[in-house]
Amino acid sequence: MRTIALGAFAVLATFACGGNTTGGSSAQAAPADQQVLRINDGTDPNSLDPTQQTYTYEAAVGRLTFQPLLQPNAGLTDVQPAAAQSYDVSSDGLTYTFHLRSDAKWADGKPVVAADWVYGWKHFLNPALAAGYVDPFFDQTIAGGSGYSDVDVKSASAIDSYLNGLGLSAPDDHTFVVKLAAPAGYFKWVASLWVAIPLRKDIVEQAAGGAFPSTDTTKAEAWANDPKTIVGNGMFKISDYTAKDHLTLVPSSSYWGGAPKLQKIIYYFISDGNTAFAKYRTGDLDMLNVPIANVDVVRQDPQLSKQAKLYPKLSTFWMTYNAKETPLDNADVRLALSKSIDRDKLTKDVLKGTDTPIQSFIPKGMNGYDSSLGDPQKFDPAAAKQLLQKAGVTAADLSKFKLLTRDTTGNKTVNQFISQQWQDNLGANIAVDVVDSKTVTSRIRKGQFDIYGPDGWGADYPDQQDWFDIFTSAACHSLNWGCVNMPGYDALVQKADSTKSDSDRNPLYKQAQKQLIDTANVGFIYQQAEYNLIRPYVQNLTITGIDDQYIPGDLYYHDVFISKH
Amino acid sequence: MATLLRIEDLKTQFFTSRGIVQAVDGVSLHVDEGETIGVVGESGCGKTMTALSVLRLVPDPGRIVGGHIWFRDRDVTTMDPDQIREFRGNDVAMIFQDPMTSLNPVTRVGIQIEEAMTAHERFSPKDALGRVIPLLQRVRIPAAERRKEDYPHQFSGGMRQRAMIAMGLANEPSLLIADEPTTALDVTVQAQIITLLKQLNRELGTAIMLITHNMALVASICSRVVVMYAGRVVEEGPVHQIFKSPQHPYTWSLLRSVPRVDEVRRSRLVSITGLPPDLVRLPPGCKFHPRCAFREDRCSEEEPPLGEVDTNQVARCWVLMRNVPQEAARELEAVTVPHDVAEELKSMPDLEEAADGS
Amino acid sequence: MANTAIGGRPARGALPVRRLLAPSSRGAALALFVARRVLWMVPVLFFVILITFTLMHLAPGSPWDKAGGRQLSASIVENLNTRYGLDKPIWQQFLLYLWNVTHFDFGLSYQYQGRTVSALLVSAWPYTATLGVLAFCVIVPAGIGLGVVAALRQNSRIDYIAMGFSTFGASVPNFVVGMLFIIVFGVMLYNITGGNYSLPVSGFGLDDHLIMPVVTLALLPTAFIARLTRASTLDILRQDYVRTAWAKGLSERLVVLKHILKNSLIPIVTALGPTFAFLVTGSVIVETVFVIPGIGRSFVEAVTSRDYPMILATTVLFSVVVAIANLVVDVLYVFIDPRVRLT
Amino acid sequence: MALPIPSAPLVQQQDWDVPEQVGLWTDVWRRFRRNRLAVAGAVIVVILVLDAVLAGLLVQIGLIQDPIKQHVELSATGPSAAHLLGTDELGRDTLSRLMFGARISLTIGILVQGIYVLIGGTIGLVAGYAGGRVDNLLMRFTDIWFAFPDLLFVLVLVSVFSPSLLSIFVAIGIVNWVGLARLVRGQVLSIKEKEFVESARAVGSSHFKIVLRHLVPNALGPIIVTLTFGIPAAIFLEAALSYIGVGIQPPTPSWGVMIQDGYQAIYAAPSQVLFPGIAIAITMLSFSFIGDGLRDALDPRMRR
Repeated sequence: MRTIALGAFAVLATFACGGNTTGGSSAQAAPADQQVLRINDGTDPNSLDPTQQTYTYEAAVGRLTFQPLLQPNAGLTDVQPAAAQSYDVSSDGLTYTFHLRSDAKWADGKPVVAADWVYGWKHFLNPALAAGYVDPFFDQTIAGGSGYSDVDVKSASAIDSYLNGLGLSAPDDHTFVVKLAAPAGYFKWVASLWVAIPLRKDIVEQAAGGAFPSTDTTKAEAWANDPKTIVGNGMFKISDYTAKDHLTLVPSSSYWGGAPKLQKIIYYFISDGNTAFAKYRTGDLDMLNVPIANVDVVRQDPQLSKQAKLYPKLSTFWMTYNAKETPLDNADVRLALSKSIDRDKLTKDVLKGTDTPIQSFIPKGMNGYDSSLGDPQKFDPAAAKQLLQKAGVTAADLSKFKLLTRDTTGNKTVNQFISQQWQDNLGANIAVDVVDSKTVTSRIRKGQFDIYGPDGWGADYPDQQDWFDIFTSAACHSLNWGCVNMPGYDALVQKADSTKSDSDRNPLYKQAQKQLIDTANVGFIYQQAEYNLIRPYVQNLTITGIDDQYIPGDLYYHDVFISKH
Repeated sequence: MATLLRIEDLKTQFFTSRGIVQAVDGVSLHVDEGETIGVVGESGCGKTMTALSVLRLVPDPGRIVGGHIWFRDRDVTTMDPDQIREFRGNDVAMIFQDPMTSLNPVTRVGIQIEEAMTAHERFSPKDALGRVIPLLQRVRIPAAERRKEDYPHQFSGGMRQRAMIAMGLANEPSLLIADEPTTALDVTVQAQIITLLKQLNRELGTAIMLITHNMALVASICSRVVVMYAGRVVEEGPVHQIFKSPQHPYTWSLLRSVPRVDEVRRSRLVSITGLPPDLVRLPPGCKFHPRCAFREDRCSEEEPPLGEVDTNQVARCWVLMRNVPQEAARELEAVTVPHDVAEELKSMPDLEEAADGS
Repeated sequence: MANTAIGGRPARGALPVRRLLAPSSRGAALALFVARRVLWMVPVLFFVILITFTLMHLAPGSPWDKAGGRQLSASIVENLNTRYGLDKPIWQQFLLYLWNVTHFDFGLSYQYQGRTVSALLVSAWPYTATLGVLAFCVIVPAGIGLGVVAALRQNSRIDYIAMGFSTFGASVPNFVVGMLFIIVFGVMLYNITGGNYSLPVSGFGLDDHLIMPVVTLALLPTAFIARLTRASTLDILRQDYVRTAWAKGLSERLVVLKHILKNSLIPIVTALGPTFAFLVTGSVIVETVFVIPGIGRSFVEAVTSRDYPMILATTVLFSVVVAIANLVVDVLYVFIDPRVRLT
Repeated sequence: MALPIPSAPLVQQQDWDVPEQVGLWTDVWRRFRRNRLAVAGAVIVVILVLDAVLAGLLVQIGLIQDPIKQHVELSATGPSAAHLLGTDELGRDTLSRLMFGARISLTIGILVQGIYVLIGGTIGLVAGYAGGRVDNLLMRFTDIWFAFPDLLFVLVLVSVFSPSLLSIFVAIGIVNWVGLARLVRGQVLSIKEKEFVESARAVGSSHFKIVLRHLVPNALGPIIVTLTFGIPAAIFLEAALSYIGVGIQPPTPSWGVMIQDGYQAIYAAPSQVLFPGIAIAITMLSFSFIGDGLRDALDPRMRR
């Protein structure tokens, strides 16, 4: 089954590691009927309504049909205008005013007005719909948003009063104003998430068969069940969709930035890695994410090796220790475990060189990365044994623990290697415990595990704030599965989040990162990278560290084109 | 009368993991047009296998390895599959011992008879359909038009045997081979079947080769008898001649082992000691010598040929019963089958319409 | 009914009575039997739903736990539970479900928000059904044909080939067989033909897209039916009535079809019933490897993602299909073997 | 001339003289022994069982390598001098994993058939033989189990008990007996009408004896085929359950799990998928030879 970035965690649109572009614009374009890009998206999106999409393979569809206000620039250093021509922030950092493009149109030609944005965001923030990405990005930032979880979803009036209390307004057709509860330097990135999009009230209600109370979620989502009523403000629109088979996108003629060069994008939903690999090799796919087991096959193939490239991602993987299970509450024990994993061997042999070892938290290529901090967790079996002796813990004490593993082949392979490492280097027999995925989630939420992994993170937006809030005590049993006691860490992160200027915030985040590494809250093991095959005739593809694992460059398809071949 | 069937030195063997079973070891016999002959011998003497060889129905792992089977002027052993298919059921038909299992349990009786005819182009499907009921009536099955729709399990044993006979006669074959037709039936039904066969022979002129181990049956229906032992013919001749003066000790013992119900004589039935020989490891010389009370040294060395012992009577024996002194024979006294009894059986009145269908 | 007594004189005393009751009485008995069996489906379905419902709620993990990364906050989970009625007591949910099912409302899928389970299944089933029926049309002739030939030519080369094929068919799982087909008839064929042709490795289409999936789907059942037919035919070959059939001079085709096969059908038909049911409700493996947009995957996906309405709908669907398949088998028994009475 | 009548007993028995009578089981064993294929099958099964039992010993004396020792630098390679049958994705020796895999796969593959016969066989026999209401009730019960959600059941089972071989046994055995039950019932329904059964009933032999002596031998052919096909099916079911963490835990090998893991590297090292397949094929073949040999040996008609 498809593994989402091996660590089976959500890799979300995040930060730059320096975009790079394939081919050049100088190549001659192939005729119009060949301007088709065929990609394997892996799994069907759960819904075609971007506000309900939570995984990147879903967002790969959402981003092309609906365009948020802003989007990350190619270098991922800052945001750039998208649906909004420009935006300005009030001096107290509480009011964001987005100036919408006058020539922005919906796919059916109607102009996009500010009221559509208000309606779209309110649809997204409707508690009855329970969209996955509201919390914490929107309800904790937008004024009047914090009551999101206390709203009685059975009463329409309660929902309406909550939605009307939000700091969203449209002074005129081309200005969309968002008021925040507190200053948040990172809100520009929140506004670039694919979930923050405008919606057409008339289309939603027409699909629902007339106005409907905001508690009736089935009617609220009726428009999303039929590709024909998916009318977005994006570059593309959906021409046809067969569940579990394929989805075809064609250019939206009324897009403000001019119709894209590609005449058709076909997303296939092939969940079997071997089948997708065969489809690429029989010329039916234009790009492919190579499964680990086939990396050597590609490297040894004369043609394929030329088409393959390694794209580092901004995601870090680690082993999570449950502090409730003594002696895992002892930092020395956690350090010993982290120091007895040979990361070079793991990445070179087991992961076939597609990932890079890391001992620190923020991934390389993102603001805040600092490899020098990583020394305490460096691979050093002798030191690891000494740490155990110092902590008065024997290998037998550790042997009662189990390594909780999600049931994917990738996880099982990595964990069996790590379990063997602990056996070889510490003499501890920590058995691999493979468990059905849903059961794993329910166990880690209740803290019923010893060691769990490989766990990992890719930021929702390229700001350190989103990385460090994972390990706060508030997040215990929700993302912070280990609940390691970190004195002073919460205060440090809280202070860093609320200061505006980077020069003040970075040292604070660095101190927090050092604390994480030194006390081995988790055992960092590797930074992920994707080994992708891309046909030589795919020109102008801009690939960044935040793209979806299967679809490199899915942020900037406007200028991509197929050259003569 | 012209000879209908001539079997010349037939050899049929079974190639089993235990070795080669010589089931039929050089058998020669003939059947004339309209004649009724009996082929007798204990079970395992090769009589059934001889019959099956005539229709080339020898089951795996058996095969005909030598000799010829002449039917009028054609040699069955060299027929190709289509000729054999045309030959079976048309020129020569065969009915089997156990009526319980010889009919297809899942097809109606009428259809099983009809298909015997349509298999050979002699009757068009419409004619075939029309002949089914008369055939059933001819074999004395009451309410034929209703019974032909029944399935075999709705027929009694006797009724099924009659249906088999009707099936055999469907194409008016020149020869009907009946392999132990009455063994599985009780005595009263046996008599009906035998009478039926006698009538069919008389009315249709169908030659009958009756294969049985029941000497009384042979006496009552056959004109000539062939006695087989260990896969070969040991004696052959007209029935009354054989019954009056059997020359081969085996034939003699067989006749002595037939109990007579009507005659009260205190005498010991002669049962032949031992069992038929293992056809894989046959004894040297005369195959019967280990069980023969009158053997001489020669018998165990050399196998006697089938020599003329009387007009139209041959036997395969060095000693022959006429050379055995009376007292020796009497010592193994047994009830003889008086000639009159044989006649009496032969002239059994035709049973009128069988009252019920049992 | 064939006309009676053409020319032949009717047996004395027996009236040429048409058998009034027989055919229609059997027809009536049959209709009654089928009706009763359909009624019996109600209790069967009730227990199937009861068992599935209980197990579903006992299984660890909730539908809202995400496979990885950021989990839904407690408030959102609470909202979802209310939205889908999971906040009501279990027994009430069960009764509500029974009520809805009797009105053919199978509820909303948790996985694919806003889409009803029945719409999802109805739109996807034709793909699975096409594959299943085509595979079945391969299995019956190939399986029975191979089995009969292997039995008739026992211990010959053809018998050993059939035995070898059926063992291969069973000992290699179909995802490996499917992928080997893809490698050979997809990738290798593509390279050999210099990129002009290869069997399509994925997707559904009423064309050469069907070849590999149907063959992969049919491989194991064909192997099983072949061996079953061979064993059953071997038993029948030894029966006396087969020798009688040969003795009548029937052609080999007639002997095999009417006398041998008709008697060896019972075990074959018995196995074909459930086989058809499994085929028509889809194979998760074949549909994953060949990317067929059918319902095969829904069975497993529903359980792994704890999509309760989909779990119940797929289980009920299969239960109905297999109950009907077995009913057809029981009816066929009577037509195949007259001695078997309708219970 | 008068022949001396040998009043003494006849010539003493020569070996070529008369075949001796033998009891049923000795005859069955004798005919089974003569069936070359069946004997070959039995020998293979003994070898497999021995391998499964002695695998641990073989590692100690160094004849085969340690099945869980990883050589990650040699991940997913084909047969080589160091590793006769190649290595899996973590570089572990396939030959030794194949031999250790026999322990799980043979136990599951074969013993599960026992459960099928016990549950499925009995229900099928009783339903077929009794007929009427009993048959109807038993068959409706079977219909329920046809649609039994085994995956769900297994998840619940494992959440209560820890994952182990036993949970696999129960999971597989408790559901998949339905096919056999229907098959046996179908056979019994058509055979019980046969004449010899009626005659046995007429003689008044007990139902149990009738079922055992008449119905079972005649229904044996298809049952044996179903059981031999049940072996690989059970092996793969175990692998599917182990994949979702419900069966055996890594690094314990089983043939089905080896094929499943090998599937991921099917392009890199197809041999890793085929070797376990061959092992399963050999097991299945030997059991079908034994099955066929048993059926021929038991067949009343074949007995002389």
